[in-house]
Amino acid sequence: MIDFNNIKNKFPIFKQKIKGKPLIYLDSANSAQKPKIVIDEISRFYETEFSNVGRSVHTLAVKATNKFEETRDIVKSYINAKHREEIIFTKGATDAINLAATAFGEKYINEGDEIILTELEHHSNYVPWHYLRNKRGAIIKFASINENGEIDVDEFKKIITEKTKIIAFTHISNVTGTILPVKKIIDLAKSKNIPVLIDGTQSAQHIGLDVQDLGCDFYAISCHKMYGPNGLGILYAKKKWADELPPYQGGGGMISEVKKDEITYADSPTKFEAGTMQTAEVVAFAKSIQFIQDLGIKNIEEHESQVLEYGLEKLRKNNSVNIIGNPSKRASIMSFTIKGIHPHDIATILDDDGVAIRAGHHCCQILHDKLKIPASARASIGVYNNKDDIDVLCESINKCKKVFNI
Amino acid sequence: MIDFNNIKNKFPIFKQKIKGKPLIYLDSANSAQKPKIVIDEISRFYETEFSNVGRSVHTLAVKATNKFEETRDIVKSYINAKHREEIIFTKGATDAINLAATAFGEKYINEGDEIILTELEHHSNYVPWHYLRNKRGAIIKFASINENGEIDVDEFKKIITEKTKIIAFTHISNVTGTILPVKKIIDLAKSKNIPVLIDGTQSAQHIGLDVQDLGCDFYAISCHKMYGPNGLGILYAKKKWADELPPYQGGGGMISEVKKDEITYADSPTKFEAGTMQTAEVVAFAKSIQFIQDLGIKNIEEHESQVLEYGLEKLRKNNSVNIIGNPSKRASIMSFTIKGIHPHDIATILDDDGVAIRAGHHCCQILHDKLKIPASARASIGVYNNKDDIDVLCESINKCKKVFNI
Amino acid sequence: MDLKELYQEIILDHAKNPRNKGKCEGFNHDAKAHNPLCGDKVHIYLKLDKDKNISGLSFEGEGCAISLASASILTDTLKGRDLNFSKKVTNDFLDMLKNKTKITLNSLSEDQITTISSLSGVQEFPMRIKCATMAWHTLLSALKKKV
Amino acid sequence: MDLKELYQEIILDHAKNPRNKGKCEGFNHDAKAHNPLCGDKVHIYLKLDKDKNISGLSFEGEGCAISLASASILTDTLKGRDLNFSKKVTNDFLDMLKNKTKITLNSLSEDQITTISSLSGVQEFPMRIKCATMAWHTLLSALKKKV
Ligand SMILES: Cc1ncc(COP(=O)(O)O)c(C=O)c1O
Ligand SMILES: Cc1ncc(COP(=O)(O)O)c(C=O)c1O
Repeated sequence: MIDFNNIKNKFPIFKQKIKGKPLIYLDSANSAQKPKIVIDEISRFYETEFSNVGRSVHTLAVKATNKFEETRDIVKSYINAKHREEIIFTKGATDAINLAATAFGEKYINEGDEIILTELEHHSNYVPWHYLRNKRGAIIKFASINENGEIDVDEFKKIITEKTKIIAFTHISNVTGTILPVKKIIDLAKSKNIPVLIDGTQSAQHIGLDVQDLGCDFYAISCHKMYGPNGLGILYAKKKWADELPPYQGGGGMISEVKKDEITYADSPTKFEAGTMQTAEVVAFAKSIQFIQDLGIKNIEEHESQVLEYGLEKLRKNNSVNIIGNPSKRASIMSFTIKGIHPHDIATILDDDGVAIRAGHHCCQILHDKLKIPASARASIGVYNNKDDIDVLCESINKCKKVFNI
Repeated sequence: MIDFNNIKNKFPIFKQKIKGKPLIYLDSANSAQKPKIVIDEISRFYETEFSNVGRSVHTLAVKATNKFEETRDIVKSYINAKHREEIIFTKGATDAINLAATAFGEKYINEGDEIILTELEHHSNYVPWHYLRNKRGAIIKFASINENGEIDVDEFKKIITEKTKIIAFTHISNVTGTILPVKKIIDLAKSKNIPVLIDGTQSAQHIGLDVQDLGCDFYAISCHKMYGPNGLGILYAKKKWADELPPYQGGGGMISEVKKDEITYADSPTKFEAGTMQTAEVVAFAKSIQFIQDLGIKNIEEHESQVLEYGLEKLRKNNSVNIIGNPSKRASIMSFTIKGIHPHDIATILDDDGVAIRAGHHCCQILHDKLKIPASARASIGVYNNKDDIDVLCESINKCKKVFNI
Repeated sequence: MDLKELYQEIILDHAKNPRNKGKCEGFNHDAKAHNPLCGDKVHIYLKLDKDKNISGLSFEGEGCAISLASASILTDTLKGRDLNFSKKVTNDFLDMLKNKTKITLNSLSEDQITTISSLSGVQEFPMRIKCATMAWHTLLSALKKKV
Repeated sequence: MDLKELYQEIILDHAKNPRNKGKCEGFNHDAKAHNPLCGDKVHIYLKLDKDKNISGLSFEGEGCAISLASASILTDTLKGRDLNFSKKVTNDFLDMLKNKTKITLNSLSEDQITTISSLSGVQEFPMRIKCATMAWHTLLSALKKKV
């Protein structure tokens, strides 16, 4: 069995003291901390192998290009994609969804066509579709949550029509932690020949992934939440789409032939990777996957579930705390409010005890509107958290009440 | 006086041996190597201050956000922009130009409108405009080069019409090294009220910049060519445009209010910075600017000019070598061909001597077509190069001839 | 920096029992603002008399203790004061948070100075400065914006 | 790895004096390819007889020494040979560069084996493998593509 108690040692950030106290980092859903092997790989690469990739033929360029493309293969295996051309490196999950929505929309979305999202979506999986609504006259429909913060596959059945051109939804909610019934929704969509984009930003670091088994058409990943470098994301696009979609950004590297009057484009993934890429970040991301694989994603899932359950139980016992959502399947995220104390104030008071959480609407205004709250406090669990962290969190929550005389 | 001979010591990569020989890196126009202070800053930041920026209120988030925004101020001063809102962080120069072209095009380019580029443009400053040609029915006109590889301001006069909506061109050619008469072209454009985008990818690391003095509307910069981290670029957009242009990518952070039927956006620069940013890269980029400022951009310019002149002189003496372009104002770049030896073969043979150059069309197919050559070899000079490097280059060029029995 | 400096009794009192909530009668200026990051909102209403006196001043809004207290203290301090004086207090307040200066206006009572200055604790919490300043910036906008 | 292994006499000879350049008479299959990174281009023409014999085989193209030599050697080796045999040689050639295997086909002359194998030096120059394989991939496309 893996010893999760020593994992903080692998992350240099935990040597920090915050206001004299140990850092209790419960903001991983925002961005995860980086293990030493990832940080060191960035330095090692810049110090010994750096060069631009795919362009020059000198030794450094060969090394860098090979390392870069190796990561693509590693990602391909990790998410069990069928083809390496299906793995597109992007600036982040936001960039990945913008790419997919823009390229797909340009070719397949016309006036009156319908796009289905959910009330749980992060703005990154709404605003790019909103652009299509504005530019192409599409219609957006939102699958509704139930009182537990879950979305039943029936909600999709209700709103799918002949005009539905794509369904895009989050694998795991970044507010309620709800794990959506992804497979059922995809099966439904497939039965009607509707492509599906999954926002996997909150899932890839918590649960095992198999895009072939899921059968999705697009899957967006945020590498910085997988203990990887910032400024990096991945779009998985099924080969059919990688082949068919027009390019997104234009620039160096993504072309086939350029004339004064006409331009032809390269094949995927090159077609979608315009300009100089985040070479060091891509290379170092291989170490993030190695880090996850060394622990074992199953072990991570189990460990995080235990911490989550422990946390939910403790919070439930606290009468002033209202936990947002009560989904039967939940991962790694606990958002809550405390009567009489604004989430912003909670976050500031917790920080005084070294506890880092996030307060706000977490880029999910539609959900917060639906819940009739302007904001919430969110504690999100990463691989380095343990039950002791939860104890500190809960003590600190009690302190909030003291500060506010509640 | 700065001693440029010791500068290689500041770059860990030069500890490398390539095929047993010292690395002679002459591929900086492709991507520059990184000084230790930049690499170390990335590690330091990830190890002690990392967090997502602009979203949470805990201590790490405050530190990270402050550092991130400090870099914006540093960039603002460095290029002498008037407002910090004019500095937008992007994935690279390609992303910067795509942002500007797409947002500008959406609002201001209609059927029949004309866009002026030059025959020197990198694909990154052509493909995004080509998209507007395809999508919005715009017309692209190319200002022509003369036999020296220069572009006279008169070339622009010839093709500007009432329908010209924007002029976009490179500050320094990445093939001929030509420094364009930027100020004259901008003055001409201004006299006709036409906005100007400058692709500054090859200039920001070689010559001093003052965007207010230039008077340009947009200026694109590639941080990885300024000895900074990969995966980072900058778009300078004059306040008028930063205010007026619609957003580009949609996602977290760039919104003001999100409802099910309508979305309003934040102000610049936030409006243009969707999703999680390259925090560590932005933070570390402050050190790149510091590195450049410690040397002094004037000194860099002078040093590189000396190395360039020395190199041009030596190459000119070699009868088999044909240097591309003979502009009266040139910076840091020497592209050439050797009769009877393809550039690709030159690059491979040079690499055997540790000399890293680039072979190909350098993302400038239009220029190579015009010159009736399929490809060229390019040696580009960075701050770490010196005359000894040029000597090795020239010896190695002679070796090419030996290998090919020429 | 101590939390107690941030959440002083005065501030908690204003946050829990905000003064001058709602729309003041006969308001002829207003402005609203909102912080997309945390969801804080404020809407300032004011009645500016012909003699440049702010005879009515109130607010609506939701947000954290700091932002509510700040709006409440603002209305309490400036209601009934004249325009120029109010602008001066506002600028001094913003200056206090930005440059850590002290508020010392003669024509404010000692009590009022203590009350406004209670928000100076925010200086040490940079991410919270916006919470404290939003109402005051909104007041300046409202003064420019006739209904 | 020595440069001399890469730029062997045989290769330089084929690069400088490429065999079978131009369009072969009566070609009934062709295909072209191009490498956007370096600008290399190749266009293969071939005449496939009814009895599955490649009676004509030629190429047009521009590019580095490796790509020209490779196209020249290809046409020289396979002209006049039958379809299946040509496919087999092609696959063995691609295998040689990918998996560092040796070419040992009985029905090639020792000379021909030496010639083809001269391109095995490319194995050690990963960025150049595409240069060496492009013509051969294009041959496979041409075989599928009737004029
Ligand atoms: C569910 C969800 N989708 C999308 C995103 C956007 O990801 P990124 O910031 O990496 O672009 C996030 C994270 O902020 C998220 O939680
Ligand atoms: C002139 C020019 N413009 C644009 C670019 C693209 O810059 P980036 O690769 O950083 O996106 C480059 C570099 O490749 C260039 O040389």
